[in-house]
Amino acid sequence: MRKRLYLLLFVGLFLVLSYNIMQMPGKSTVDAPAYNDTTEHYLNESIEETGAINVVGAILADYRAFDTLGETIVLFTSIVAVASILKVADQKKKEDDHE
Amino acid sequence: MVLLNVIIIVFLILCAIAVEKTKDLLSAVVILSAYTLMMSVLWLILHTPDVALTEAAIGAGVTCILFIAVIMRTERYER
Amino acid sequence: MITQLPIINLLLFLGMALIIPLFKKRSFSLTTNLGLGVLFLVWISSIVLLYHVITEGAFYYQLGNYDRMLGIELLINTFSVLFSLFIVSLVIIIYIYSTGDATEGVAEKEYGRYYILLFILLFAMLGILYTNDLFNTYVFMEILSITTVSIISIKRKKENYTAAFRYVMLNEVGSLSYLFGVALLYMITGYTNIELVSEGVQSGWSLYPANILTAIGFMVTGIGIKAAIFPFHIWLPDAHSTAPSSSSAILSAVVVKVYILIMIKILFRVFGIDIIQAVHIPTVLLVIASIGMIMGSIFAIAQTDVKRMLGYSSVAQIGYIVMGIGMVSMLGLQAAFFHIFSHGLMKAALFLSVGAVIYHKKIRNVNEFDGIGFQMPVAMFVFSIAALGMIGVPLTTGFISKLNLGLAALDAGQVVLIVVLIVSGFLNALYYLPIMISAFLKDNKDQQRVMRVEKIPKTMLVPLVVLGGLIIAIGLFPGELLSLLEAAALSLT
Amino acid sequence: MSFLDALIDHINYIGAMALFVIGLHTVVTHSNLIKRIMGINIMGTAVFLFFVAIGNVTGGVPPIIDQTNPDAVYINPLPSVLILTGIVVVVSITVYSLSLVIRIYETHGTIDQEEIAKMTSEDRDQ
Amino acid sequence: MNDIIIKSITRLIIPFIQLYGVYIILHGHVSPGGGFAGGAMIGTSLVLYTLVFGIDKSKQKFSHRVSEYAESGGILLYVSLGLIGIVITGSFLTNIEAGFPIGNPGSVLSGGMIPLLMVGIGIKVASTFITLFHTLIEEEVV
Repeated sequence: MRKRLYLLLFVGLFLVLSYNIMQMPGKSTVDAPAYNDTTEHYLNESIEETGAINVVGAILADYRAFDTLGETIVLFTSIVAVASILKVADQKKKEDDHE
Repeated sequence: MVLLNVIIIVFLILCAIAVEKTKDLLSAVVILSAYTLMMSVLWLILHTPDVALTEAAIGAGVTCILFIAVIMRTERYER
Repeated sequence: MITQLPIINLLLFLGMALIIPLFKKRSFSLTTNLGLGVLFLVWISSIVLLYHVITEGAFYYQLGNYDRMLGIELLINTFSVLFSLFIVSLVIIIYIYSTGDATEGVAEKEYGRYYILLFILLFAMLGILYTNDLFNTYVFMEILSITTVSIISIKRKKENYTAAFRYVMLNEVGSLSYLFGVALLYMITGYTNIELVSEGVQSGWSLYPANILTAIGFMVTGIGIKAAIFPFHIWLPDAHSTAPSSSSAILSAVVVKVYILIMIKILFRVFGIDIIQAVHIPTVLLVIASIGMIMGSIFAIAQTDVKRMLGYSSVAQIGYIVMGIGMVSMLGLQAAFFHIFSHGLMKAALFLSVGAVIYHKKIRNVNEFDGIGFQMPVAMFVFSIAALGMIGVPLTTGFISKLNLGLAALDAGQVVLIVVLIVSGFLNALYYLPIMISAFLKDNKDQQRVMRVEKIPKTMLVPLVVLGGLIIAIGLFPGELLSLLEAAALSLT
Repeated sequence: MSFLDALIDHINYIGAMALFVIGLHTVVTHSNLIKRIMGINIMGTAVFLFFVAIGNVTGGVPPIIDQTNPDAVYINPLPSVLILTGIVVVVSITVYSLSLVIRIYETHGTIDQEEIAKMTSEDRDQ
Repeated sequence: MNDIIIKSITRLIIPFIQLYGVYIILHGHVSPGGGFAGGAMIGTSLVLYTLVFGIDKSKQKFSHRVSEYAESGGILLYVSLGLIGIVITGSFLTNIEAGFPIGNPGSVLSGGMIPLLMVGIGIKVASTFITLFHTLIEEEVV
């Protein structure tokens, strides 16, 4: 019963969202609102400003390099976090072995 | 191209539902891997090779290995 | 040079987190002292920044010297600097306390990792406040969520794992919802910079209302989950009550507030007052806040574990802040800001004093607090001050924030909210007063009624006294802080 | 424009939305912890698909500048960058939750949310 | 796994996977790919090594200390490259303005600090994934 209710809820959510989506900018062309002067600038100037012909690489490591720094820190944090849960201290391991 | 796009989307939705319905977690991981690979194919069709490459390596490769490693250490079947 | 300070602050925290592993072999006090030094440096530079911003006005910091439409930009205004100063000062106090009592449940081998996570947590919080970019906020939010969860699970108890798991799942749902909102806004504006997005939203409101409506829904829900606003609060009591005491203080006093600050930023700087009023967000927020204030207190009354009780009390107090936001007036915003300050101080004092009791006496059950005021007078005295603040007794910060909220409600013409405020104050009294009464008035069979200062490390006592003093001092002289907060509220629009 | 045309135009967006809702359903209703993490992964890829669909341009080419062909129409590069960051973040969260699952299995003997809830309520009653 | 075929094929194939990973990392600014994809490839090649030859042998090759240095080293490389920008132009993470050579667009030696940052990311990602895999399949003793 509860599962049916959840299913109904999520189907309803999907229908509402789809109805909203139908009113959004449609087929992707160069006229779409997201394709604006920023994009043009990236595509036209990146070779002069960064010297990289792959614009994705240029944005990743130059224009928005701070995001990438944050993302390497996410990786670093995940290592520390996983180690803080899973690594076993020396003494405890020995005690476990004795038992 | 549009037809292929639609087919892949339908396939993705079916895969996602299959992941949800499968009781065997190992099969679910394999389906998830197929789902991710299909997603990277879709991204290739949508002209984003950078993302497709990364998703194929990280999403389909590393994530699934980690999932399998954990399922091997815990339970295989969902109750 | 002063304009470099924001990035230097961030890098100091990051660098501190990165060099802790190098000190593994040395004695641990070296690491903690170095960390304290870094915290004080950042504190001083935050004060310098605040002075600079007040005298010379806000400024932007463009990373990589790129224009705001191309790169990432930090915005240093009164809002971001004031709250970063608040975060750093509160964390310094909690940090000093934690050098005496990080031990509560954290294994000795894990100290290094605990402090790494703490400094990355600070890095993420400062980054969130400084940044002027929606996607950058998302990245920092993910760093923040992964660090907060791991300083809960680092205690390695059974219940910590399940609490952390529930927290991480809901957190991730929240983050992805927020990211979806960013995608929807990017779709119609083509920018991720907050100011450019805001311009795009204002001009796109007539063209693509569906996008903006859906984006508001996703973003407010996503951050609402992370900030534990009422219907999404289910993770909070477990998570905050199982964490080590100093972590609970940080989580409850600071981290939740950061999410609320993101919410304020998004509602007021991205969408603007006109749009959020057009889609009735203020009404929704007011209703949710009122229900949360009442229900959080009712849940808190039913608890016997004192830290769980404090967790539920946080849910109720977040309701106060959301109520201030929901009034969408300068007064309401100012009152919400003031309550962020006062709740931060009071909750930190409560969690730390309870932590001292747990450290010294190993009791967590409310019913065992009989006569404890005579064995631990300092801790229970600070607890009482903070609890009175929560109830809203005059001379404390809690009274001033309630007064401000009431005045803002009168100004907005919502008399019902004043009734809610008063009822919620009574409910707060219902669960805080019994603890104080049993601590100071009831007899304990085993112990005599002789008052003597408890034997806990000085590094734990001094922060408690400082917090208690601050609660009363700001309660007596709120004028300076209020004018600063008004400037912060003005800098948002 | 007929309904079908509009549907075809928005097919990627709708697919992303459907996947998001399916992932959310998995996270909310399932009690198996590993299944919930899979739900998070599905939600993540759904959001990324949405970003990719925004950046796509029909008939465009990947944004690797070809200086010999100045007339080429390139797709929008910014969404790709945002996703690259997002993918790694989701993987980190996945790994952390998986390590939590290992510990939960060791301490509770099960990875089923409902059984864990039953156990903790029994603990509290005692 | 003691199958001789798997072992010899793995020995044969791993250098090529790693070479391809390095290629992807170094060509991040001229072709699709970059630090994430290449780093993940190198990481997966090490995971393959672990799966075939066992965790003990894998740890000998890629010990805990090496991975620790690699993890911090990746971020430190990134931050120190950014600090050059602060010193020279007064802005964090500046590329061409900070005096990095722009090179000849389209060749490997171009893009100023972009390849260097990609190398940092690649080291970080590869070491992260192999460390996480090791930690997940076996509890490590500190």
